[in-house]
Amino acid sequence: MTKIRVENVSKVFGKKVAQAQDLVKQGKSKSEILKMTGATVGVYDASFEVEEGEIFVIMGLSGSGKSTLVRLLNRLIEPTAGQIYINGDDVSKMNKQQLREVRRTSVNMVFQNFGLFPHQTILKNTEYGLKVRGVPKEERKIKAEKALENAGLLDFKDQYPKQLSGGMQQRVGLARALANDSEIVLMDEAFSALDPLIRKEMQDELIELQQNMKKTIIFITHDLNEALRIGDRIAIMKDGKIIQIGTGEDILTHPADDYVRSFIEDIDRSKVLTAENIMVRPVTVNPEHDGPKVALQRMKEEQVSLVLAMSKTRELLGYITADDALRCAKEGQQKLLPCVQKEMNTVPHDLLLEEVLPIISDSPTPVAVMKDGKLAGVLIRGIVIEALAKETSEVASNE
Amino acid sequence: MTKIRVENVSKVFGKKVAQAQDLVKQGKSKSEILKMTGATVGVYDASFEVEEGEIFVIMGLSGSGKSTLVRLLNRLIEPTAGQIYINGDDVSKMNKQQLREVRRTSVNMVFQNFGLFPHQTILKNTEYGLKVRGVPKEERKIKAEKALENAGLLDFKDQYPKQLSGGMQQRVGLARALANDSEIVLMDEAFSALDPLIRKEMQDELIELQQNMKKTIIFITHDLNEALRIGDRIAIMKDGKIIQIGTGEDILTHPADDYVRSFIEDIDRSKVLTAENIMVRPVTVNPEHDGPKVALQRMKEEQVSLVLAMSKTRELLGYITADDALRCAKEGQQKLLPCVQKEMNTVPHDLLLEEVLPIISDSPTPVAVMKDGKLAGVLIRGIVIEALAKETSEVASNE
Amino acid sequence: GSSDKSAEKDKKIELAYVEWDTEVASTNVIAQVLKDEGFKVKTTSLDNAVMWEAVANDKADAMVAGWLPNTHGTQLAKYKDKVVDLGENLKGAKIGLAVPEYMDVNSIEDLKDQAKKEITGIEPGAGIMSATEKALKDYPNLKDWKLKTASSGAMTVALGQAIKKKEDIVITGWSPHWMFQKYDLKYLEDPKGDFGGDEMIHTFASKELKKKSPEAYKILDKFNWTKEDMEKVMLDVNNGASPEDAAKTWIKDNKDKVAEWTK
Amino acid sequence: MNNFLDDIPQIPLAQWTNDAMDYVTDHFQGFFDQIQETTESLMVSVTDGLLFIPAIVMIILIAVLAFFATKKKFGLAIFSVLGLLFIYNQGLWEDLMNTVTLVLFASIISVVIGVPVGILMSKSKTIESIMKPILDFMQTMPGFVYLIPAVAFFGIGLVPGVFASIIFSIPPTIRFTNLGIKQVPKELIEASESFGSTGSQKLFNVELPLAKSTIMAGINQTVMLALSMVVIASMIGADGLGKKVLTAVQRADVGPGFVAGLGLVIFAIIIDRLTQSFNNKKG
Amino acid sequence: MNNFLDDIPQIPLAQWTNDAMDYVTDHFQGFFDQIQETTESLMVSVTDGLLFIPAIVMIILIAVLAFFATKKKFGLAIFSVLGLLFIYNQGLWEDLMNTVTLVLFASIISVVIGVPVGILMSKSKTIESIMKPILDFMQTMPGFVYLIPAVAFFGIGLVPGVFASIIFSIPPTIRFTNLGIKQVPKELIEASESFGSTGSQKLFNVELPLAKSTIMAGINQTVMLALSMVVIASMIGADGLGKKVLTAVQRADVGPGFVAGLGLVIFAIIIDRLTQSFNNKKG
Ligand SMILES: Nc1ncnc2c1ncn2[C@@H]1O[C@H](COP(=O)(O)OP(=O)(O)OP(=O)(O)O)[C@@H](O)[C@H]1O
Ligand SMILES: Nc1ncnc2c1ncn2[C@@H]1O[C@H](COP(=O)(O)OP(=O)(O)OP(=O)(O)O)[C@@H](O)[C@H]1O
Ligand SMILES: [Mg+2]
Ligand SMILES: [Mg+2]
Repeated sequence: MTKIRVENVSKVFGKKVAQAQDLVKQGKSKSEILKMTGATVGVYDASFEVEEGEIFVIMGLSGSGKSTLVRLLNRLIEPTAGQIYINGDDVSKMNKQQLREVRRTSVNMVFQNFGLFPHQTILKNTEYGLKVRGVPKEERKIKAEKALENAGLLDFKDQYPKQLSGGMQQRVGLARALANDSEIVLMDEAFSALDPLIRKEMQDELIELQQNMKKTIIFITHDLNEALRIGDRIAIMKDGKIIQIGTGEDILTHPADDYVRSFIEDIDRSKVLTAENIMVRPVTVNPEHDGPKVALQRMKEEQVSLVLAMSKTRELLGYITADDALRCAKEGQQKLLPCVQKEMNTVPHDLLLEEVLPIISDSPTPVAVMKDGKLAGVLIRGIVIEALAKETSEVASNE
Repeated sequence: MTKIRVENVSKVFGKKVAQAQDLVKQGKSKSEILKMTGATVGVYDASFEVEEGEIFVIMGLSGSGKSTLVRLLNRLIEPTAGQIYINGDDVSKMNKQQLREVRRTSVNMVFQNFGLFPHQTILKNTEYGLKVRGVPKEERKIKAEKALENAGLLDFKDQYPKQLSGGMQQRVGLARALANDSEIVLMDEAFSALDPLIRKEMQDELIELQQNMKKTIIFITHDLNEALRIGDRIAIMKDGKIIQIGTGEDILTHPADDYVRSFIEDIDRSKVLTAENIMVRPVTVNPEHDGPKVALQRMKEEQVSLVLAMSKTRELLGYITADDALRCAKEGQQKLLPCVQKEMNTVPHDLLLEEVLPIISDSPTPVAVMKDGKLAGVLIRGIVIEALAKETSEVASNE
Repeated sequence: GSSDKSAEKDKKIELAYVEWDTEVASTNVIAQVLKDEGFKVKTTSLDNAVMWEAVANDKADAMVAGWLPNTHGTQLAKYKDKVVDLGENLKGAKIGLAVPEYMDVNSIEDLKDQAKKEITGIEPGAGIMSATEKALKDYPNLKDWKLKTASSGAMTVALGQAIKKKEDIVITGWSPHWMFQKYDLKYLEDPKGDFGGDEMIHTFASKELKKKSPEAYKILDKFNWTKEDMEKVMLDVNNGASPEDAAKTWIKDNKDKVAEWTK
Repeated sequence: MNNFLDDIPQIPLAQWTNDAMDYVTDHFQGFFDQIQETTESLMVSVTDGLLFIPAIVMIILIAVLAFFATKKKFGLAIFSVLGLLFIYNQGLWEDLMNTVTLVLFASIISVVIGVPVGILMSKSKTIESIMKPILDFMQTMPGFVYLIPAVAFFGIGLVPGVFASIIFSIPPTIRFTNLGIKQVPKELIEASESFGSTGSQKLFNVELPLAKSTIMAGINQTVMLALSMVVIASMIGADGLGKKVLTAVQRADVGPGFVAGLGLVIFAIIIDRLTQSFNNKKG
Repeated sequence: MNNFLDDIPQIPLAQWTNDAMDYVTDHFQGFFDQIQETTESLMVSVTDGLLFIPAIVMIILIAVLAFFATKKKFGLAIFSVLGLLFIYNQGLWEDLMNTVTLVLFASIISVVIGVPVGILMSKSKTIESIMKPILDFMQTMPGFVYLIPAVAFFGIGLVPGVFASIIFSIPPTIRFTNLGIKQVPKELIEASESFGSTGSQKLFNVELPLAKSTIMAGINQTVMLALSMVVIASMIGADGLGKKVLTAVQRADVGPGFVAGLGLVIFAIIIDRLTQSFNNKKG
């Protein structure tokens, strides 16, 4: 089900809005437009859809319009042009009452600058959304305390925001939005002030939320590893425009342009690439049918020192090295079957490289990559290093 | 030269300060103390020194006292106990006038929450420190514009902070502190709201500043990769205490306890480990002296298929594989020298793994690790993968 | 010599007064007379007490608005050493309790339970108020009557409202005052004499005036007219003439009297 | 040069005003009487109630209140005891109680009306641009001018005094409520709105609490101005310290006037500190 | 029950006050005369200057000023022209000019003294706790009480009028300067301090600009209160619209009083809008 649909939404800040929009159309850059009109292009012509239960990550340069885009979704900012549908209803046409209802039940937000109420305790801050919705006192206290507990802040519940550290404040903002249990959560750099440990916990919590509660989450982050870890899809923005939308792999393997390419340059590939991305096409023989000569011949043809043994039904039986094949031939075997080495490590095709590494490292032999119980490829040490070293993994992708 | 010396500094927020300090001594946890006294331990008994021109990174859980520690350095917070020396002068004993002088000329700060003046334009904000110091109008404009240019915000100089995105605001805070050109810069999560591209630029700028201008920088970050990239030393805090101080490698290779270990767990090792960390002790022969037999014997002993050829003066001459040695023996050579393969890739011992990877990947042969022009070790594919896969690199460290 | 005299005349004479109809009339007339004699005259309207204070401190030179012995009795008592009493300029002023003609009482002793047993007064502390308080004690029939304090303005409004509705009202009255022209009012007889006999309006000068301007001092000393004279001016003003013009008209019509003062 | 200006015949606004006032008094007298009577009797019984409590008991009560309101500090309590004893000693106790009634009524009514009006102003540009000149009017049209209609409408006594006091003293509450709400940081309003707050939820949970210190400063001014009106109120017959001041001043006798004024000041200081400490308490 | 209270003999404060006043007037007369004369002559020449400009020219000047101050909108300009023409038409022009002088002097002196005092209060708890009762005193001690000393010190006329106006109208400027500075977010103060700002750099660069809207609201109240004092000032001989009001009130004649009061209101509205637009301009 489509939860959020954004159609050609633009937002220009400042006065000469129409002129600025024209200039964008003419391909002028944001800073040119600023100089010419004094208006700032926040978002230009953004369109995308987010499915129910999806974590949709938005990334992009500082000032590229991420926050603006997210604030347009719950209409904290009025769009200059375009439509925004939440659950099929056009947010930009809603009256106050309807908008309020959407904000109460459907969309909650974690603010980049936290937006905590300085005059209320942490607990009261966390209760806020529930209070607005009219949840009874006792119940909202329980829910808010639960949310604070998840954020690791229950001890501080009677303190005021000023008494907390930056990261603690950010977690209060998080707890406040999550306590409310709305279908959609907009999270604007919600983890930016968190240390790696708590950040990882929070990421896990988010993924759990998404999986168990089918929450739809729009998540802004600057951390590509985080994006790849939690995001089902990633949108990359530049100067107000959405440059590319796709899964993490899409973006890593087919960056839309040099901007995206440079954006993903620094990524820790072992946390992104999967076995599938780095495996090589296996050279196979059917040991039930082929003899040692065939195997040696194939090795020569393909310039490899090892072939995989596969049944007619393309089931993996094991592997045969050049030595094995020679020995087999010496022994005068007609078929390879007896010479096949059956002990072979396998990994699922979608296993992350970071988890593949220890397996390869422990395995004296090549590792087979399996997909739907069938052989999909094979991992060779040299290739793994090559993949990790690649500027982008385009070449390494298995196509 | 020691630029900053911190001696047994503590800071307790709240009322029952003495009682809280006693409780810390008794080993009570922060949240126990909070429950018992209502006081929060910000920093407890911190001691360290920072040298001139050093980038000293502070990391730790959210709420562990990093910001408090940094604010103690320029006495925005009065310490509960302890001494702080800047350039040898005790900050905590300074009078107003002296403190002002230190803040003007020696220590500037980038705030976690930016701390921009909402009523002033970006340019005026950036000029602030210079203005306070009495720099003439023209000069401070030039300097401020330069700082803004470095931060990529010159186009926005006449806008107000509210008109900028979070990351842009953060960069203004950065520009404001750097425009001032003080010896010491305190940076409290100064890059947290920046996207990877700009963040990297800023990191580079910081390193350049440190190298060219010998600036001393105290840098708080949650990004261990960043810490390792820019930090000369790293301090890790927990519950107000400094748990470990050391170079990135120290901390990665000898984490003080499980807390630190878990803290560094998620690190992208290729950005931290150097060739030295993962090389193996080379098996060497002296080809000017040893013959093929010796080489084959050594290979057998050490169970390797390759030895390095090294002169008497321990200069690297090349390598010899088992095949080479056999061929040499067949050819009846007395000495190995003619059989040595001279084309061999070398890398400096401190090259980061991420840069080592493409070299290994392109090189059909082992890669030698050089230190001070001498052979230090050798890199083998299998070992590289092993190092990347290790939970911690303790084992991989070359000792 | 004559040069002395002209120099004297250049001096500014500052007359203080209080913004009552009577005092507006008299002050304007005497001011006009002094002007005609060549003085630079400034008239300043002040609060009642401030007027006394001003003359006593030599901040104003004179005033022709001292109602005695009752109305300004307390002030005189306080300032008698600091001001010079130039004697009365008008006789036959009067204070007392007054009621509308339609009320069926003629003496204070006739008051029983009219007007909710309330006397509508003016500013607390005014002489007439003390007199009324004395009357409340002296007359047994006023035993449980109350004196409501207010201000002259408020009192006249209350009076107007009462007359409009033909309600009973007892006020603290004094004359000359425009209310006696605007409404049909009568004084209640005062057998115990608490409100004294006639009030007289005195002229007071500052201690310095005689030295500073004996000429003006002399004129002020001689200033003296009648209730009828004053009422003529007041009527003119009430009919819309400016006080200055009314004063001029009166002076034109009463050259002989003025001549007496400036002799 | 100014000639042509002088040619315009004078607009008879003064006459119209008088006529309008007559019209209103003639036609709405019953209504005004109603208000006057109920308010008057209410105020009188409050004063009677206050006077029924013996001075010494009252002083102790106030001191105890002050002690606890200021978080068990002695300063205000001691000041209250000394100040009130002084007032008693000067024979002004009854006057003080009358003044308390007047000022309390005026202040409470001002706050009850003023805060909502200020809120409306902060929410609507139209209301703001209508209200601002009205507020200017209320504060600068001299009290003396509306004393007269006040007497015509409400007679002489406490009620017109309250009426005049409210007119003069309500503007600060309105103005500073408006200002305070407008100063609430936009991001907090946004945060509140993002949870779907209704206008009133936003108001009570975020705007009013955050504007509190400014609003309280406005209310403080309202109380001060109400206190400053007691002398003028006494000109239309409101009893109390104001009357004592007026008496003394009429006699050019500064001393007693000053003493009565000091009674007002002592009352003002106690009220000021008390409201301030309540303000901080809930902060 | 109250008996023992009644046993305390009455403190002769009233007498002391009178004595003190006499003492001061006797011994400092020369000093006061000095002030009085210079101020008076200055004020008179301002009024003369204002009156020297023909009304029509003045009206046009003000309209032009209003037009540009409000970013070339016509509203205030038109209002100013109509309002001032009305005042002229009612024969109150000269009175208005007198009042303008009085109010400008009182307001400017109040601001010049009040803002620094407010700043001091915000910086020092001691000064704050000393000043607060003094401010309460100034606002609640009835003007009538110090009219008489004012005359004793400064004579009659404009100067004591200004003196009385300042006493009554300065507190809002002081209070709201104090409040405004205290409301400046702590983190911005910290940011400023972290660069080694001196107290005055912090003040002028950060605190005052950020407190501006609150301080301006306080100043606005000061101007309003100064305007509200013109009638009382006229009781000690200050000419102007206040005197017109007083004259009318003495005759229980609401009409002319209302018209003169309206003159004050028109002036107040113009001043209010003008200061407000200057305020916004630099914001
Ligand atoms: N002004 C204050 N009043 C009371 N407690 C405070 C105050 N400032 C900080 N603390 C407490 O001190 C502790 C350390 O806070 P600090 O801001 O130094 O943490 P931090 O390490 O910077 O965390 P973060 O990474 O989240 O910014 C926290 O428990 C916090 O609650
Ligand atoms: N209220 C505003 N008024 C004017 N311009 C604005 C406003 N808010 C945002 N902008 C401009 O819109 C552009 C996009 O800002 P936005 O906050 O969406 O960026 P962002 O992608 O969230 O950046 P960051 O990663 O730094 O938070 C910026 O150029 C900014 O200057
Ligand atoms: Mg943003
Ligand atoms: Mg921090």
